[in-house]
Amino acid sequence: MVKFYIDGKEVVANRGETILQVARREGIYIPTMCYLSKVKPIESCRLCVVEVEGVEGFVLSCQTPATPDARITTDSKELYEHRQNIMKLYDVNHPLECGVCDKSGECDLQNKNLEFRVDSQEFSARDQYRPIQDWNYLQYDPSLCILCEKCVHVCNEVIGDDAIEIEYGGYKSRIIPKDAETLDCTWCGECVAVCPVGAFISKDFKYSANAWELDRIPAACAHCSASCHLYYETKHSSIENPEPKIYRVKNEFEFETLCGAGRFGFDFENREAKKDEEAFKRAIEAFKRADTIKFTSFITNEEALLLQKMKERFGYRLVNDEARAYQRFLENFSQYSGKSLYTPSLYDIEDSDFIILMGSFISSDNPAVRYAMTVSQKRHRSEIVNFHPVEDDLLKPVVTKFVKHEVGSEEAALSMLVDILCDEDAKKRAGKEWLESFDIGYLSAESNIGEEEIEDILKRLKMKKRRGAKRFTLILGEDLYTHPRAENLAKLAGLVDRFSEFDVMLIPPKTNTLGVALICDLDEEEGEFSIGYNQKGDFTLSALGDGDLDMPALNQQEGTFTNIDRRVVPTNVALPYEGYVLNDIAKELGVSDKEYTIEYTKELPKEKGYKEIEFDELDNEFLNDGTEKRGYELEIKKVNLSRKNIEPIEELPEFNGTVIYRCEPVLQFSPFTNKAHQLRTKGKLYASETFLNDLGLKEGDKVNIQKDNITISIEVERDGFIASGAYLGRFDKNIDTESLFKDYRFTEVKIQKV
Amino acid sequence: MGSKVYFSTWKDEFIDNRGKPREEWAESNYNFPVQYNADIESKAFIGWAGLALFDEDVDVIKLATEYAYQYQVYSEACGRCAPGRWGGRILYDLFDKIARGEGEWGDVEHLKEVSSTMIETSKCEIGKTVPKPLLDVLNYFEDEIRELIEQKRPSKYYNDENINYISKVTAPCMDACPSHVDIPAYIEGVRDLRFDYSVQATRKTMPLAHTCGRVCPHPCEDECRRANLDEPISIMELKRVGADFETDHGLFWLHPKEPKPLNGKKVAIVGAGPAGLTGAYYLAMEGVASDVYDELPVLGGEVAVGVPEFRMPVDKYNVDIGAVGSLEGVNFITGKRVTADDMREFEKNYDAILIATGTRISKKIRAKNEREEIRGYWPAINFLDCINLYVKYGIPAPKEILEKNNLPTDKPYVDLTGKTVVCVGGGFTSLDVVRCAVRANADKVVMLYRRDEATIIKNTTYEEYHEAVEEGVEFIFYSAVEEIITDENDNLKALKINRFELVPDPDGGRPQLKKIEGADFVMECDILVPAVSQSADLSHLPPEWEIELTSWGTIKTDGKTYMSSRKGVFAAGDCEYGPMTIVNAVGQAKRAASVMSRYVQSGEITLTDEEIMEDHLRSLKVYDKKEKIRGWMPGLPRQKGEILSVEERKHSYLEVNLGLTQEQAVAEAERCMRCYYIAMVAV
Amino acid sequence: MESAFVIETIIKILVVLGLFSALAGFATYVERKVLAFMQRRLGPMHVGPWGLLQVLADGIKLFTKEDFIPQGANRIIFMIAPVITAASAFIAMAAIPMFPEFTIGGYTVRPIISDINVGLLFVLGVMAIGLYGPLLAGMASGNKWSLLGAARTAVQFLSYEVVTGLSVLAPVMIVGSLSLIDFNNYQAGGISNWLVWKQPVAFILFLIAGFAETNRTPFDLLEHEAEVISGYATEYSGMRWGMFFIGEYANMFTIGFLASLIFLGGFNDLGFIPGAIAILLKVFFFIFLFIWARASWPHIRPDQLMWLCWKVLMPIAVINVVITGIVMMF
Amino acid sequence: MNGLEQFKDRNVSQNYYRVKIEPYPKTPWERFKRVVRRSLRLELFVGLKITLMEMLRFKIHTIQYPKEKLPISPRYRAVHKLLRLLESGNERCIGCGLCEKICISNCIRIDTRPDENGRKIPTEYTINFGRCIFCGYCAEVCPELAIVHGQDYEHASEQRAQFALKEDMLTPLDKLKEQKEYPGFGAPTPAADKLIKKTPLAY
Repeated sequence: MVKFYIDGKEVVANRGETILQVARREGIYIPTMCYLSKVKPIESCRLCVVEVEGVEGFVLSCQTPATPDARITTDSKELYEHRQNIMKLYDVNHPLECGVCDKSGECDLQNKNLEFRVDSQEFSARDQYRPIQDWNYLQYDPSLCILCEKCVHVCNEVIGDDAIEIEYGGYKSRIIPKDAETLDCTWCGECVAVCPVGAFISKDFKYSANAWELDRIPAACAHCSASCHLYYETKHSSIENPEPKIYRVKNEFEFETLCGAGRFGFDFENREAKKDEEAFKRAIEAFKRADTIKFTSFITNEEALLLQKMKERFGYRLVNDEARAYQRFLENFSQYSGKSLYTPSLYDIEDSDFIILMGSFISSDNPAVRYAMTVSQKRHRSEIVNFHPVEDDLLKPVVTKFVKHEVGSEEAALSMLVDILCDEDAKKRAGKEWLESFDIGYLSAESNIGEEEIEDILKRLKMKKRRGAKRFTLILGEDLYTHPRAENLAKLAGLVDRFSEFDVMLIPPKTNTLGVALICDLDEEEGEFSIGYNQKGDFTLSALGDGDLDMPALNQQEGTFTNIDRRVVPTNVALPYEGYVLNDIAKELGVSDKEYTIEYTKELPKEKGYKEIEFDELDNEFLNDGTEKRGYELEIKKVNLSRKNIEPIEELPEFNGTVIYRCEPVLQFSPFTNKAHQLRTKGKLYASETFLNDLGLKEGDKVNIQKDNITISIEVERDGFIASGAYLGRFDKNIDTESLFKDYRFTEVKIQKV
Repeated sequence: MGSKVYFSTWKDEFIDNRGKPREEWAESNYNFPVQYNADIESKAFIGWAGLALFDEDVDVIKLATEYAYQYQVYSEACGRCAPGRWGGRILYDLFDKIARGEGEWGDVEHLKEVSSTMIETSKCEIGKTVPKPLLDVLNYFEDEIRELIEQKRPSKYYNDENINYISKVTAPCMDACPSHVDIPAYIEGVRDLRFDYSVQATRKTMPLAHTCGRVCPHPCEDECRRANLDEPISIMELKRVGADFETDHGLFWLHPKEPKPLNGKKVAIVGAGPAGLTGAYYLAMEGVASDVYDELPVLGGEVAVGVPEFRMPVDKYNVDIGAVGSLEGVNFITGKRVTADDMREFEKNYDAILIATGTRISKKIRAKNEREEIRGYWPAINFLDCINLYVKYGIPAPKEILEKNNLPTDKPYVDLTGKTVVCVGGGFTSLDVVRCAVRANADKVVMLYRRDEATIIKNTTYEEYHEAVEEGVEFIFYSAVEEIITDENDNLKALKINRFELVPDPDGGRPQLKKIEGADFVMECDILVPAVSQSADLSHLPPEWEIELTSWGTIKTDGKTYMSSRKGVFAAGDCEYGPMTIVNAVGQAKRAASVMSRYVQSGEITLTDEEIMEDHLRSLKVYDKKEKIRGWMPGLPRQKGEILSVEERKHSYLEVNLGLTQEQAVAEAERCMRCYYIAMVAV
Repeated sequence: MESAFVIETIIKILVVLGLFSALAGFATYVERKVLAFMQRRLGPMHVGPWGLLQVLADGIKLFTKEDFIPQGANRIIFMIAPVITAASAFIAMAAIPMFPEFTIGGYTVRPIISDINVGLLFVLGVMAIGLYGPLLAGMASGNKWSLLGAARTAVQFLSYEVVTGLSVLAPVMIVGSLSLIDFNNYQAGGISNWLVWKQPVAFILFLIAGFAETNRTPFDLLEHEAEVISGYATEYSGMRWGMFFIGEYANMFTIGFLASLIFLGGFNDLGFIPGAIAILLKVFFFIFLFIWARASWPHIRPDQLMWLCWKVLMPIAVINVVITGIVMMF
Repeated sequence: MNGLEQFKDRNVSQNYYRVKIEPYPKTPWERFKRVVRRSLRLELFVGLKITLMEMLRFKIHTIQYPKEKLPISPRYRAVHKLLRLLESGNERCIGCGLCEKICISNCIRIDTRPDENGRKIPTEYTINFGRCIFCGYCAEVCPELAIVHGQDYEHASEQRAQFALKEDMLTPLDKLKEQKEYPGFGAPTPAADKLIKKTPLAY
């Protein structure tokens, strides 16, 4: 804690906090062009210089930590003049195309020129030809670029793609794809978000609207369980068509990071929906007939509560396989960890010094976790160990140790981790049987995890601890929940959480899996007549617009999600919806007496940690210093520990032949992302180079994937981001991948070239 | 010292000899490169602190234009701050406009305005200092400028292509570093969390990034401008950060650039130590293949076998060696001792030879009864070889040596249990010896040093000396062995030791050591390790080559091209200079490789302008201890990395220095002021 | 003889009816033009050359316009009222000798429909009947503005009837006849014989009263828009309204003829000007005077109107008669 | 006067003078005096004389609209025109949306998209003339001098929608030659070149 003074005001800085950070927190204004709070100070703009008493010259406030009792002046005549001169230099040869520039109206350069009253440019430099670069979803215009480097830093420090860099050349400097002809990255579009001028823009949005025309609707991203905060920006579709349309997505880029699916996959709304009374009547009849409701986790907490209420009233079976698996995993985990929920949040991951990731293809399962890991790697040089059968090259700059294990041997891996991470108490708790079955030689041989690899992890862990590491996180993913031995895995995870320094995080696989798992009482078996909600059933309610009755998509609904941070976050209606909603059905059935679905927000089950807060009272913003004020966090309750011993480790399953994985390609999460016009693509079998070579396939070949008596005909595409294996996604609803992957995310298939 | 100049505004001096005849010119206090090369005289010198003219007939405006242009060229390494990027461009454009004869008075005003903003707000010193000589030109040569503007004609030598403008970018730290590592660049890489850039910047002039991130004596830190403000930057530690990134993520290898394709030329390199490796690396970068010979079974030379594991873990060094070996054309041949015959063969078969054999013979301490045969008399190099080969590579110590020194032979390693070890010396090697002795479980370890504590710290590093003290090494200062006392079996028994005191020289010279009479004492010991210095083993040089040697017994070169008296035979590293630091060896080998790469092509010995300038700047001195620092907040402490606890490190060979944590490294990097300077000579 | 008289009279009636209807229309054209010129305008220009056919267009319009009777109106009276105005205006002309006698094919025509010896009295009397038109129209319209207009009509017409009568009394005393031909003949000796020289006050009074009787500016209070909209004619449209209109203009001609005959020498030859043309000039001068006054003067308030009538004009008229009488006695 | 001060003086014409109002008569005697005064001065006839003289002078001021039309001030703000570039015939409008933003009656809407050369073009441009108050801000703010107020004030039509589209406002390509550079409000004055501050483009 350092006490000092800014403009006479006494302020206190925490350790390592810079002058600018303190000033921002205290609401004192220091102008900047290149400062971005989520990355390291960039120091290219030099606008944030301040005067310090007793120091000759100006001191850069963005990177200088405060010294005790320093007296700092943020504004003076000299400072103003120099800042003004800097702005003049920024204006040298900056094209005067504000008229068409997409950024006009929210452009930092415009704002600062106005602020420093630069209304004319008195010198110029010889100009040069700088063509606009066209990079898939993005465009880069070097002549507009002021080289603040925000994009480069965010790509390197937060995203982890490290896909762009500056081609140094003084006045000729520009942004170029790193080590490549053209940009090939995960298309998070964060460079567009952080660009203070119009140099980086979204090609789709280009020239279609101006900043000031768009209405901002704060919402939560509906694609994955990170439920990132974002704004849908809407405007009428065209002069002829007054219907509002989402033009783009923006985010609070200073504090938060969106992935490409969130940024470019925004128009997944159900456009066709009308109040079709006939269909509604049929739906009510179907509900009267049905004994099962099948649904996915692409619903809000309130809808989940409605489904639960229907179940309580009519005894429906609620079937949601993925949430059910997660629910059971969480329950078993709780019984051994003693906590009703996992504790770490994405912020904790960012602060972790040692992270072990297991059972998740994180770059497509949950990019937010990947970004958090990148931040921890870059900021704390954390050790990141990834256990997975599929090598993900995207994680290469992030992961410090990759442990490739055999498909299906997660139990072995987790057991070995328990062995090295936990103390003797844990082993005692695990029980004699388990301990007896723990034969490291056998496990190592079968899982292909070398003992020396485990030792190396231990060595790294010790090294980290010597260097004063404090936070350790074990992140577990969907592979484990769907694993045939999920129950045991959950218990082992519980042990790790309880008996080691490691905190365990269980990534919810889908948008609101955590919410559904907490709110709904899920069933295993389907009945005779089922109603599917965003899922095929005998009668289908669908937000995709292909069912028997239309439902609103998540950008047409208000409500809350329970996200990966265990936070209940609100989302709002971006686009109007004409048709019926679930609450209408519930009202018709006599289950609901509320007019709006959001009236249920305060009725979410308190025993699960929800709070009795009205929807309209939920915050949805970030404070000046980056504090997230969105909704509220679920309360973690104490759970009675189970006294049962953990079952012995079973013989590890063997997967021979061709094994494929179930995950989505980058930028896809579900049929909803695939519905968005920018992301729309055909489902393919994505395979690594080695996989293709092994099977003698080429990109573009058609293959038949066979399992039991199911055959899927599909095209093959090479995915350069994975170094081994192949995967199939579920985002293309025309391809029935469901039947291939009954439980586990890996499956043995036969692949034949057609 | 000093040179006659026509005009100078360098630093604080102002000499204006305009209108005076050449004989009456005043002398400057600074050592300007008046003579650019043996046969070329320079006309003018312009740099960060002003300009100096050596001739009346200099086109100052064109000089300034070129200087501004050179800033453009060098800022291509950057362009990362708004004032520098655009300001520099405008400086050049406007000066050029005036020099072309198209200028207006308004341009002069703009130049002044842009200069002042650059001086105050640029990111690095390069942007802050470039406007200084330009402003001098504007102020002192106003008449010339007015003439050009009014007469609308180009300046005198505007289109004269015979005048060359040769420039060089440097920094105080780069200047101090024998291998001229681009220190601000790799620190910037750390600061930007772009560790790949960091290690690439290091490898531009220093392939051994891991090694020199750990065991460099860092002369750069003594000339760090930050020291004028508070404490110097921890330059060495920061080098390691980038290098560690490479290994952590398995990004092998991050070379500074794509090596050129092999051009068919091949060079023999004798010795695979730092100098040999460096030579091979930069030759391969230039497309010259090389065979690297070493007598040891392992690569790395003295650093591999001499520097102990706890200071320089061998797996890290192997990464550096791997980086060299990864280049096409580099071929290692280990376990081959090169003889004079081989050398003769080499001359026939290769296009050039680089001798980098180092100094591997421990010198004697010049005590009475000092003989190699004494059981317990164990020269430092051999002592360290025995310990480290086992610790690092698992190669057991030769039984006969263990036996000679009365050590148990049943163990493959050196076990000093129950022994008293005395080391004579006071440099890095002696510290390594005593600390290794501690780890080899010696009962008592004593270091005898002729001078005082301050000198030992100056010769080594503060950290290392204190770590040794913490580990229990006993230091006896102002002492020397007078006589070695042995028993009947020629076993070492005890040492007779003299004590000295420092007597100030009445003439004001260096204080003299004077023996204190009667203060001698005898100390019992089992093993005596002389570690005072080493000399080169040059037995493999064919006598008929008549290679000139220095009085120190090393190969004589001109210190610039590193060619020995025999054409095509180059020498670099300790065998050229005498026992010195790794970074010195690297610097020499880098230069030698550069000269050789041209020599094998053209048969001529040349230096690049860059290299000539490097030498000139070194003699001019870049670092100015008295300079005041503007624009930086003082009082930010130098970051110190964690080290292993004494208990933990005393009994293991684990690396002692854990390095900076990421937060510390970044905080440290942020203290760097990026003191780049540009200097330019007109010839 | 009898039948010839009947035919002649019918022809005369038709000629008068037709001619004066047309003249009334033409007068509107002239009025619009003169007003326009005086106000630096052009007036109607679009229908026909210089807008000459505007009258026709207006006529067609009036004839073809919907005949509209308001719901609350007294239908019969409402329908009859305009007829009274028009009819009384034309009937009044029956006793006015328009021109000197002339001969067509040996047949001497006297351009008067009926030379009755109380011609002047007849004319004044019939014109007074014209009062019923607006009065009844206003009362029958079932509209308060109309009613107000009607009330004003009654007040104004009745009041100024007195002035008219008294002002004419003095000339009558001098001439000693009520026949307008006698008046004409009395002044046959040239301009110096014109009665206007003997009775200038009576002439002025007659003229003022004439403005009032014909509802012209500055006494156009009956239909004063700012106060009572269109007064009695508010609810009228089409030809019914047209009949009021024609009546008004016919009255203007009647007054013009009366004034010419009584005071300005009638249709006696005027120097080289034949009598017929002379009287026409005189009549047209009066028509022009009506228009001229409208272009120049503002109208007055109802109270000023009554004040003028009863407190100024009538006393003067009485005094004039008395003085005339006294002069004649001696 | 210099600067904006000159506009603060609203006394545009110097030819105004105060009319002297005589005191209103209060007593009957005064009233009588006034009648006499007025009568003697034959005020009624003065009026008649004025009208008569006007008629005789016959100085007609009527403009026979629509056959004759008065010249309109270039500052007149009638129906908008979208202009084209004189040489190429390309549309001047770049779709910057400033007119849309500044419009106080919120009646302008633009649809834009990039064209095949990557330039921003307005695909559709409408002004709702039912709402437009012809304030001229749009023309004032247009950086490209693309939208100006034309001289065409006779914009009657049968349907509101008929005069709101881009085609109606945009100079037709075949009429390009007739497009005047200074046709209305929002266009620069002919002397604008002298007022414009030059950018210091040395190169």
